[in-house]
Amino acid sequence: MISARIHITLKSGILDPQGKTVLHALENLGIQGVDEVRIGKLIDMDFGEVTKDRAEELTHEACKKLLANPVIEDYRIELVSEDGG
Amino acid sequence: MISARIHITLKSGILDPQGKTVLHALENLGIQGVDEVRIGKLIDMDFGEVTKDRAEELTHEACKKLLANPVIEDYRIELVSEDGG
Amino acid sequence: MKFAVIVFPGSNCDHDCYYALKHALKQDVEFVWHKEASLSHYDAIILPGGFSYGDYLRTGAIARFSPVMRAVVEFANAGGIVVGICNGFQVLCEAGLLPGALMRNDSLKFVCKFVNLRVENSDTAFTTLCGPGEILNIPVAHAEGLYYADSVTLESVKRNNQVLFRYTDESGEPNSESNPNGSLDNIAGVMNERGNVMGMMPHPDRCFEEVLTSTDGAKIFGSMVEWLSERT
Amino acid sequence: MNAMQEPTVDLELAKEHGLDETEYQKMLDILGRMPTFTELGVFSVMWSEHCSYKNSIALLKTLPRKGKHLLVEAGEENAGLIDIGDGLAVAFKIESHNHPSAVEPYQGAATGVGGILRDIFSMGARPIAALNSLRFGSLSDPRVRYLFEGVVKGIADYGNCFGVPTVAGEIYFDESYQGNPLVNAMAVGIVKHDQIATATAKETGAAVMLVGSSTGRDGIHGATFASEEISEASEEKRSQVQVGDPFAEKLLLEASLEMIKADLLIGIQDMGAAGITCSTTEMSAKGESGMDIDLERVPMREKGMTPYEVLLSESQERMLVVVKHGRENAVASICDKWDLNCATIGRISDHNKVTIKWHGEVVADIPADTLVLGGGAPVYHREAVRPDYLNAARAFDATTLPEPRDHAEVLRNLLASPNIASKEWVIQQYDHMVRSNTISLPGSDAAVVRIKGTNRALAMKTDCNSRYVYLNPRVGGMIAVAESARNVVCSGGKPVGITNCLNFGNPYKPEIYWQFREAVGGIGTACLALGTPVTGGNVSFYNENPDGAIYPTPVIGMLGVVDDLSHVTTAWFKSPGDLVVLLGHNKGEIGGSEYLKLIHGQVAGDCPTLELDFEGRLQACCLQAIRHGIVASAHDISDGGLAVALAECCFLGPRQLGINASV
Repeated sequence: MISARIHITLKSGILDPQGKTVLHALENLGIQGVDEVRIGKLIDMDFGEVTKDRAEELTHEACKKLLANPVIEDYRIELVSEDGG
Repeated sequence: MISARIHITLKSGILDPQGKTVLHALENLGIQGVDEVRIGKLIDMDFGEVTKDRAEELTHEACKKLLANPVIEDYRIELVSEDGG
Repeated sequence: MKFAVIVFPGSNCDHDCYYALKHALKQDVEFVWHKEASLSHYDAIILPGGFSYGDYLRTGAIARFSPVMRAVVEFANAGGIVVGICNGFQVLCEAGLLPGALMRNDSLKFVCKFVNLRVENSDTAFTTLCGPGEILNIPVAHAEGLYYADSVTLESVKRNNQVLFRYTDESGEPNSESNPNGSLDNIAGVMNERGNVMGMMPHPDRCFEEVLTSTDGAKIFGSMVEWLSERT
Repeated sequence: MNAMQEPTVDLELAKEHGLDETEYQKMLDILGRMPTFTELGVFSVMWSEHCSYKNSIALLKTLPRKGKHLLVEAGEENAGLIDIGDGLAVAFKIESHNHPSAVEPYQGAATGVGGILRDIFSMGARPIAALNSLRFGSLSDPRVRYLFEGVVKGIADYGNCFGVPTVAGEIYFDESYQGNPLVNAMAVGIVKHDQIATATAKETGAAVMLVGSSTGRDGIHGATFASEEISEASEEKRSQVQVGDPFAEKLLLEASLEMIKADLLIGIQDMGAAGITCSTTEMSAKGESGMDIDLERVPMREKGMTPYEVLLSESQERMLVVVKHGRENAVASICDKWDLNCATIGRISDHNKVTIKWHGEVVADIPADTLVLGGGAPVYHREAVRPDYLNAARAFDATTLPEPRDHAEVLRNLLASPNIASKEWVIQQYDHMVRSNTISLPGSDAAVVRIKGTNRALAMKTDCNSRYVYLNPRVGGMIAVAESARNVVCSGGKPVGITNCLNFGNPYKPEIYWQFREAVGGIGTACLALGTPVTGGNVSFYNENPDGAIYPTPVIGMLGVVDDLSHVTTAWFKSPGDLVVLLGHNKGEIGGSEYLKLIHGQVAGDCPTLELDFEGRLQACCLQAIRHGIVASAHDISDGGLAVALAECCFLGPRQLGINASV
C-alpha cells in the first residue's frame, strides 16, 4: 500500500495574510523569536495496488491538474510505502 | 537560521468532506487508483537566533496553545536548520 | 439589565446584535472592545457573528486569546448568561466553554439562507418563550458550521438535554436535506451542562422585526430578557 | 539593482513600458531632461489607459454629469456622491478587475471587491451593499467552470469576511467572453454630510502617512497590464499576483472612518492601480500642491525592493492620508488600536512637484498635474468605423424563422438556459443579510437595502444586455440604462443616478472605437431623458480573446431611492385572483434575443426599439401605482421575454402560483 504526502506552499513573494495574522497572534501569546509564519496545505493520497513509480506519476498529474494552483503555489511530493522506506 | 515545518492532520475517523470532494474530483479527471484523500495544514515557522532545542520547545508550545485544535487534530514537527540536517 | 456585545477585530454582526437588543427588544446594551479586562457590570454577554481575525487558521482560534475572553470565562464560570452566535459559537468551543467543534461545511461552500430550526429544549434561558418542538425560521450564514463532537461527548450532550436546536424541514423532520452544513444529528445549537452558556450557528440577530421576513430571532433574545428579569 | 544601477531610459525601453513615440517625446519635454528609470515607470503607469482614460475621457465628458442631488461631479473624487436627504449622502461606484481575474480568478475577483470598497470608505462612507456583474465563456468549457467557481468564491470570501452584504448581480455566459471573463464589482455606502472626506493634498508641511498593509511586489505592471490584451506578450510581463486580505481591509475601514470622524485628516485616498504613484500624484494635483516623499520609509514586506517597485506596487489594503497639523499621534493611536502599520513617508510641499527620494537621493521629481487625467495625461480621439458584421446581422428577417412546434418545450429550455436559470447556487455563497438591512432578498428585480434611522431604503441593480449593444451600440446603450432603471422602479425605487463600467475591446481598432462612441452616446441620451446623471465609473479596454473582441458590454449600476418602506415591491405574484397588467407595448421583437440564440443559434437582427419619452412615462406610471398601494408585485420583462417573466412571477416566491393569460 503506497501513499503520497503533498506539500503545497505559496510561492515566495506572494502575500500570506493568514501567516501574517498567526505570527501576530503567537507574539501576543508570548511566543517570541519567530520571524515569519507561512501557512500551506498538506494532502495525503492513499493508493491501492500500484507501483511506486506509477503512484508518483499519478501524484504529479493530480498536482498539476487540480491540487496546486500553478499561478501562486509550489508543491513537493513525499512517497511512503507501507512496508517502510 | 532554524525553521520548523508542522504537519497538522485530522484525527483518524473524523469526517473530512474536503478529502472526499477532492477524491471525487480526481476521479472525474481520470486519475484512478486512489483509495482515499485527506487534507491537512502545513505551517512553517522561521526562527531567528534560537537553539534547535529552544525552537522545538517553542514550536510545541505554539501547537498546543494555538496552531492545532486538540479536539479534532494531531500534529507532527520537522525541524530544519539552515545549515542542513 | 445590561447586555454586552463583544467586538473582536473582524466581528461583523456586532452592529446587528446591538440593534436587535436596543431597538427591537428595547434593552440597555453596550459594545465592549476585545481588549477590555472586566465584564462585571453586565448581566449577559453576546459574542456576535463575523470573521474574528479573518477566520484565519481556524474560526475563533485566535479570538479565544483576546484579553476579554478571560473575563468571559470568569463570567461564565460564575453562572452568568453567555451567548455565542455563529463566529461567537466557534470562539466559545475553542475556549472550551462549550463541548465540540465547528468544522468546514460538508458542501465546502459558504451557505447563506433561511433554515427551519426545531426547539429541542424549551426550558432554558434562551428558549423559555418558545414552545417545545416549535419550528423557528432563522437564517444561517457561514462556511464552518458543521457541529462535531466525539461520540462520548455527543452522547453526554444529548443525554443532558444540552441540544437546543436542530435543523429540520418545515414539518420538523431533522433530515439530511434540511441540514445546511452536515452537522452531526442536525445539531444547530447547544448549551453547557449548567445551562448558562449557549452557542448557535443561525443568526437570531437577522430576524427580529417584521421587515426582515421573520421575527423568530426576537424570541431567543426575548427569552434571555424574560429569564434574567425573573432572576435579578 | 539599487537606485544607482537603474537602466538608462530610451525609446525602446519606453515602448516596452507601453508609451508610444509621441508620449515618449512629451515626457522629455515635460522634464526637460532624460527621465530616470523610476520616472519612466511613473509616466508609463500614470499614462496607461487604466489610469489616464486617454482613449475614452474625450467621450466620457459628453455624458450628463449634472444633477441637483449630486454633491460631487463625476471624476472629482474616488466615487460618485448623491444627496438623499435626512442629512445623508450615498457614495457608489462600479469598477472592473477583468484581466487579473483571467489569470488568477479567486484573487483577481477578491481584490476587485477590495478595491471598490476602499473607493467608498475613502469618501468617509460605510459600505452597506456590494453588487457585481460577471461574464464568462460557455459553461461547457472546463476552464470557464474553473474561472466561474474561482471568481464567485473570491467575491464571496472577500465580501463575507469584510462584512458587507453582497445583495445583487447579474451573470451571463457567452462564447464571446471565452478567455476574457468580465468581473465588475460595485459598492454602495452611506455617509453623513459632515463626514464626507476628500482626496486632496494641501497645507505645506502636513504629514503624508501610509496606513495599512506593508508593500510587496504585488501586481507590478498591474496598471499597464490591464492596458494590454491578454496574450502571450502580457503573460511573462505578469509578475506577482495581487492577493487580498479582507481582514486587514475591515481593520482599515474602521480605522479610516474613525480618523475621518475625529476630523484628523486633510485628505485621504485609497491605493488603487499604480499604488503610491497614483495616490501621491492625484492628491497633489487635486490640491494644487506637491509632496516630498522618502520612499524608504514605506513599510516593506519583501527584501531588496527598488524604488521603481515600491512606487508601482499594487499591494492591497493601503491608504494614503494627509494629516492635519499636530494630529499625527492621534492617527498613529487609531492605527495602533486597529493593529495597522502607520508610517509618515513625507510632507506636503509648496512646489507642485511630487519629489520622491530613496535614502536621500532623488529618484523622481515630476510636476503632479502633468501626470494626471485632466492635467498633462494625453487625450486621444480615435478613428471610428462602422463594423461590417452589422450588415449581415441587420439582413436577418425574423419571418423566415420556423415556428417552433412545442412552445412549452421552448419555454422550459429558456428557463433552463444558464443566462436565465436561477443563480441561487451563486447567491447562497454570498452573505446577503449581514448588517440586517437587506429587506428584499436577491432574485427579485433590484436589491433593496433599508437605511436604519429612516423609513427609507435604497434600490440598486447592475444591468447590461451586451448582445443588444453588439447589434446596435447606441440603442443597446440606451436599453442598458432604461432596463436598470426599470428594475429599480419595479422594486419601488425612484432612479436617481448611475455609475458605469464600460468593457470594450481594443480602442485602436476603428470598429471597436465606433462601438464605444455609439454606446456612450446612447447612454448619455438615456441618462438625460430619465434624469439619472452619471456620477462616475470605469473604462476597461483591451477585452479581447484570441479570435476577436468581446461583445461591447457597458454595465450600468443604477441607484434608486425608496421613499417609504411600504413601497418596497417584489417580483412574484402574491394571491390568486389578482389582476395581471402588461404596461407598454409587446412588439414581438426577437432581434438579439436569448430565444433567437438558444433555440435558433443566431445572434442577429436589430436590438428592440426604445422610445425614451414613452419609457420615462411608463416608469413614472409604474412607480405612481406602487406608491398608491395598488401594486402587489412588479417585474421587468427582459431576457426570455414575456413568457419567462410570467413564469418567474409564478415560481420566484415562497407560494407557487399560476397564471392564465391571453396574449
